[in-house]
Amino acid sequence: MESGLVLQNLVSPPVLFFFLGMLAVLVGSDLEIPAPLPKLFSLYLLLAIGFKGGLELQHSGLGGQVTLTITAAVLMSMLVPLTSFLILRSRLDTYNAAAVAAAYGSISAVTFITAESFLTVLHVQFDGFMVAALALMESPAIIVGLLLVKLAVPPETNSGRPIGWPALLREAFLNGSVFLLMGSLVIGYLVAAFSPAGLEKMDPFINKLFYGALSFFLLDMGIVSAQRLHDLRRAGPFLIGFAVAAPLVHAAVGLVVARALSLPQGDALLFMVLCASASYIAVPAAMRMTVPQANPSLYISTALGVTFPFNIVVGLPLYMAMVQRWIPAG
Amino acid sequence: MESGLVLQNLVSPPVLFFFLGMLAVLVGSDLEIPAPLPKLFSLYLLLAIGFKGGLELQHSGLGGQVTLTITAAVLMSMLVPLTSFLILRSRLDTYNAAAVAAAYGSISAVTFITAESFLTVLHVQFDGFMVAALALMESPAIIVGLLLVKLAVPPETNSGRPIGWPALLREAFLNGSVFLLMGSLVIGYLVAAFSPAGLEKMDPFINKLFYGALSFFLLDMGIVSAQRLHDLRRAGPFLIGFAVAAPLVHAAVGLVVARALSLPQGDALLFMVLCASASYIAVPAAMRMTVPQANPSLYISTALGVTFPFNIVVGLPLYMAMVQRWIPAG
Amino acid sequence: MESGLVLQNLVSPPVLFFFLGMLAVLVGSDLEIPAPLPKLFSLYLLLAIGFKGGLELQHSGLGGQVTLTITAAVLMSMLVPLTSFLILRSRLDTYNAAAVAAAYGSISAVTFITAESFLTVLHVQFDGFMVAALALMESPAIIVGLLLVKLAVPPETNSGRPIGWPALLREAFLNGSVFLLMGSLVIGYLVAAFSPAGLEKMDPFINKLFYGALSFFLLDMGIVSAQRLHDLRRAGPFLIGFAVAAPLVHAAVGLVVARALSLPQGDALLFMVLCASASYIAVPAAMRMTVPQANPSLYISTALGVTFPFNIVVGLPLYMAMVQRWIPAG
Amino acid sequence: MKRLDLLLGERELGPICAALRTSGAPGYSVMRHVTGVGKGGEVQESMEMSGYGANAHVIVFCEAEVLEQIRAALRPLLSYYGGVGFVSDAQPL
Amino acid sequence: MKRLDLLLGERELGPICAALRTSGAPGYSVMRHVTGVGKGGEVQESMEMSGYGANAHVIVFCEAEVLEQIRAALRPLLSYYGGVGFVSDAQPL
Amino acid sequence: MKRLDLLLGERELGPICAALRTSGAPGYSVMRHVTGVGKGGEVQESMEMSGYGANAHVIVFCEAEVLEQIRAALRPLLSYYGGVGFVSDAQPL
Ligand SMILES: Nc1ncnc2c1ncn2[C@@H]1O[C@H](COP(=O)(O)O)[C@@H](O)[C@H]1O
Ligand SMILES: Nc1ncnc2c1ncn2[C@@H]1O[C@H](COP(=O)(O)O)[C@@H](O)[C@H]1O
Ligand SMILES: Nc1ncnc2c1ncn2[C@@H]1O[C@H](COP(=O)(O)O)[C@@H](O)[C@H]1O
Ligand code: NA
Ligand code: NA
Ligand code: NA
Repeated sequence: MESGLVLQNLVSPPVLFFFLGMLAVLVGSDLEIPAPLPKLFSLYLLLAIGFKGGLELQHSGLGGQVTLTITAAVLMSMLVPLTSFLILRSRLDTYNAAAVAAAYGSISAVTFITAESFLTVLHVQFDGFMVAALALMESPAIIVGLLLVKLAVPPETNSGRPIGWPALLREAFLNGSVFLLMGSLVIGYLVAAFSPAGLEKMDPFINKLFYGALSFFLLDMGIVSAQRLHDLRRAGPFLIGFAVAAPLVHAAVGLVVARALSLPQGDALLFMVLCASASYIAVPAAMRMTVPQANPSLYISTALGVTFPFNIVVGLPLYMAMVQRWIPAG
Repeated sequence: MESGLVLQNLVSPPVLFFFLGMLAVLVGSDLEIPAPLPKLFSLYLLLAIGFKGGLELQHSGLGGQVTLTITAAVLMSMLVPLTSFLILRSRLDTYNAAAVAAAYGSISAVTFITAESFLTVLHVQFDGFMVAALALMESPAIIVGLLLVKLAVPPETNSGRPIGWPALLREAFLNGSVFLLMGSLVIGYLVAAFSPAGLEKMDPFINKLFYGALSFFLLDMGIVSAQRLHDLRRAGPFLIGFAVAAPLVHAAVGLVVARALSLPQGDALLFMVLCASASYIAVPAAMRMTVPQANPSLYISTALGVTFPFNIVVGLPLYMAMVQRWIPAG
Repeated sequence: MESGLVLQNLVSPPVLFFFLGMLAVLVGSDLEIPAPLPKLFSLYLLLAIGFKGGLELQHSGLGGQVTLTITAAVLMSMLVPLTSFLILRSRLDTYNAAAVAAAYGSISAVTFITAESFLTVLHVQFDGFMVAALALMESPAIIVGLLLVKLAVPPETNSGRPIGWPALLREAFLNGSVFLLMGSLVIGYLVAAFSPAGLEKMDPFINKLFYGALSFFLLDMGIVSAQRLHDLRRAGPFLIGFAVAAPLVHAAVGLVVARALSLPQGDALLFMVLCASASYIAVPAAMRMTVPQANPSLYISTALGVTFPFNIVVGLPLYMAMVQRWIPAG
Repeated sequence: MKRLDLLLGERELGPICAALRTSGAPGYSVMRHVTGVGKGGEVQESMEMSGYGANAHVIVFCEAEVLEQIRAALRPLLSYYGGVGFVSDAQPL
Repeated sequence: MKRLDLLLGERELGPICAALRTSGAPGYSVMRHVTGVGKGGEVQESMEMSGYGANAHVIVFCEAEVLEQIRAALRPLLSYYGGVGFVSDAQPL
Repeated sequence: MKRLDLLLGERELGPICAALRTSGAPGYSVMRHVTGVGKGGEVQESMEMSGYGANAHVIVFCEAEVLEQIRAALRPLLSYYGGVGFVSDAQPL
């Protein structure tokens, strides 16, 4: 069964294009997708996933497991940075430990989207409200990361400007990707509720293009994450080990929580992926502003160079196998 | 009836994404759609709207109201700058009055496109030749604006280089957006006439994607027009008042003309929108070259920061209500 | 018959948009498609054509004419630079003669793609493996071009750094466009073989959008090739004559080979187009690195400013008429 | 040797570069998509999408005599359309 | 007259430009999408897609007195967030 | 302190930046998408789409001794591939 899942994942267009991008870097091809084209795809994917989540939310309503699941997701995004910090602090200074911890508490939207595509290909259902969980997990992780710095560093040592809370909260709650995701979710909800004609006319853009655009974007993500690989030497074996172990442990915890919440198989996988993935968009932006002492090459390289490809290639089929083993089929 | 139209408009994806863009700026999110991505969407929309207009023109033929309507539109684009100039001249110097007047005589293609989408959602028909009117209204407004400067400013005062007519006419008739719109119109016509296979193969790109691309583009337009809002302080209450009153008055005049021409409801709305909208693409380009003495923040901010959102949000349902009241249904 | 083909080609959207782009430059419009937007389209087209080729290859299998045809194509890409070099050397120095020769041995993917679209509109079948031929013709032409320099220039004259073979081979085999095309071909093959669900979900992105994206891209190619026209003065009549004669002669040779291989009509046209077209992407990149002594305005202008439009506008219907005359219909 | 930095609207690049060429500049480099603030107010990235255009940064390295020619050719353009120019010393590497 | 070149993270552009304005700079120009290497390591183009952001290059031409104001206003920002500034001589064209 | 401005083909950026690093440059900044005119003719934006590539502008601020190293390392590259370099004086802000 598991080997079937592995194959299903490995021969899917998004994962194959991801490999192609990595390969381009490894063999030294000059293939590049120049800025700001990758941004076009990432904005599109956020908009589309939010819109789809909103309309599914409107169809399924807010009752049942929705509130519980979202609360659990938010709690996970606060818990993960705390435990990660304790582990990371053994080798890194407070700033770097807090920044890496925040990245792992937060999420990777592309990993989530790839997981949704994986489920679609497997014909496994999932719920639209999981996108709301995705959107709501970035901010708490960022805030916990900064509280850790505040608490762990004696104020007089924290030289320079104090962290401005207003700027920080804006960064946590209103950074572009969180804002676009939440906004599109609300728009999808409203359009589904009040404008069926509008919904139908959005369909080709939102749904038909989606899979191809994801594949194209993963080509770029493959290039970008392979470019990060050589930064890893500086990160050292401890951090690389963390970047592989963390998703496994967090996915396992996610599985336990998903089972406790009686989530169906599809939602359980998505919940695990949210716990297992690490942020390389909202978190770096927030950390640069509020913990400039931390070294970006550490937290970006681990999240983007190790954990992201690990989740996409190894994680998805592995987590799905765990789901099929432990979560009763619908 | 009217409140139904207002709701229909407010819950349409393009308008909701426009709001989302404005909101992003107002709450201080760092959401941005980096250049030149907005250009991709604006080029695409011009190409698609032109192509569609051309093929509809080919289907409907050039007879009937076509010539009369287009002539009326061109006359409106010459009349509006004249009356606007008289009003604006009471508070602004000649250069700025002429530049703002030219902007209001000209049109906003995105407003027109949004109006077409609005009509489609309402299942109201409209004719392809209205796109030709759209394309033909930019140039006369620009030329009238410049003639006003020529006539109102004594030549010795108009220091510096004289306005070079060849360069000016090129700017008026061959600027990128007019050229692409007209060219795509002709291509759509030719393809519809001679290559049904080509027509069919263009359909997904031209039609299916259109609504989603418009929504995405309006997200950016929302950001851009909200960024303009703080320039408005410099514009002052007179100009802001003008930017709200002008579309109302021009739409009303447009309604009278449309009724006199016996245009059907859909075309009447589009005609009103052409009169009511103001240009922030071709006109600024021409004014910069030929009236550099005018302050761009005045004419860009009023057209883009006030009149554009006013037409999109308030104008469309209002003008439609006027149409339904005064123009007999097909 | 032939005039029908000419018309069919001239009224197809891609060719009409190509004309529109050229016209924009010739009349002095400021229409531009700013970088890196053209790159988006060129990457997309390479990805899509590769993917489609791969899946057709999987459906048709590798037997029959595949190996022979590809071998013939590779031989042509080695032969054409040799003969071209002999002719060009009569007027150009070794560096420039070798660079132009390499460009004509190699291929133009956009010409190939436009030819495929032309065949589709004519309802003529063609095989997916021709994309493999396309991908495999760039590298040999580059290598032959460099060998010509190596052999013709006495080593002591070739001042500066020796040509580094590893860098050169990387440029020849791993430059971005060849790599993306080959990679997408392999991915298309794998997905077609193992993931029918993935194939179906890629379809709108790969197939539905294709024709429109090609038309949009040719608008830019029209602009770019018309901008090259004024460089042609420096190229002189000999080189311009070569740029028109070469595609004709190479297409004729291609026809003879195609007939000898008993290729069906569609494949024969594509084979001729591969022989007749000249590279303005991979070859300039390789020549800049390895023969910087050559003047890029010579080889880019002839390939892009003359041979490309010639093939698109005159070549396609002409070669198709030759095919219909000499190759028996399926 | 002199270094000239020009900052001006990208829509005036055509005549400016033509003036550089006819003034005998041995070469020049152009960077587009520049934003900024000057006497004429603020130029934002969104002006690129509107036809107004963003700014461009032009760099010219040339001899002092050529600079005089350039100065004469550019002054009227800069004073009519706006845009600024600054000169400093430089040597070839 | 002086020329100031600033190289810093594009996400700090907001406060930096605000500081330039309040320090009395007569104008400034901004180029984004800059990559580079400095004390803080390498900044690649791909950081633009991640929210971390690439670098920006800010050029200011101003009088020496204004430069003093700017120096005072920018120093804390540059030392907290990283980024470098260099000064040379210049004259208006 | 010295300022070095390099203008060269973007496809040569790899070896040029490597040479800067090994010569001991304390940092450098790179702007791509530069067009221009030089001895090698005109480089237009459309060359970016063709694989030929546009130009890049590299700025290095460094001490005079380091500049000597850089000069030695870059000269052969610039003379083989084309591209120009100019030096001026600068001080840290
Ligand atoms: N003092 C300055 N320092 C740097 N850039 C400037 C300066 N003044 C003007 N600029 C640039 O030149 C452009 C046009 O200037 P202006 O014509 O004064 O509005 C501005 O938008 C800025 O990008
Ligand atoms: N010596 C230098 N010369 C040119 N650019 C520099 C130099 N040092 C730093 N930079 C630029 O300034 C950015 C930030 O510098 P830093 O804060 O030192 O990492 C770098 O990413 C470079 O783009
Ligand atoms: N005198 C100059 N001033 C400014 N930029 C130059 C100059 N000469 C050359 N360049 C730039 O350097 C590039 C390469 O120069 P070259 O190798 O001389 O063709 C040109 O395309 C220009 O962008
Ligand atoms: Na996580
Ligand atoms: Na109007
Ligand atoms: Na060829």
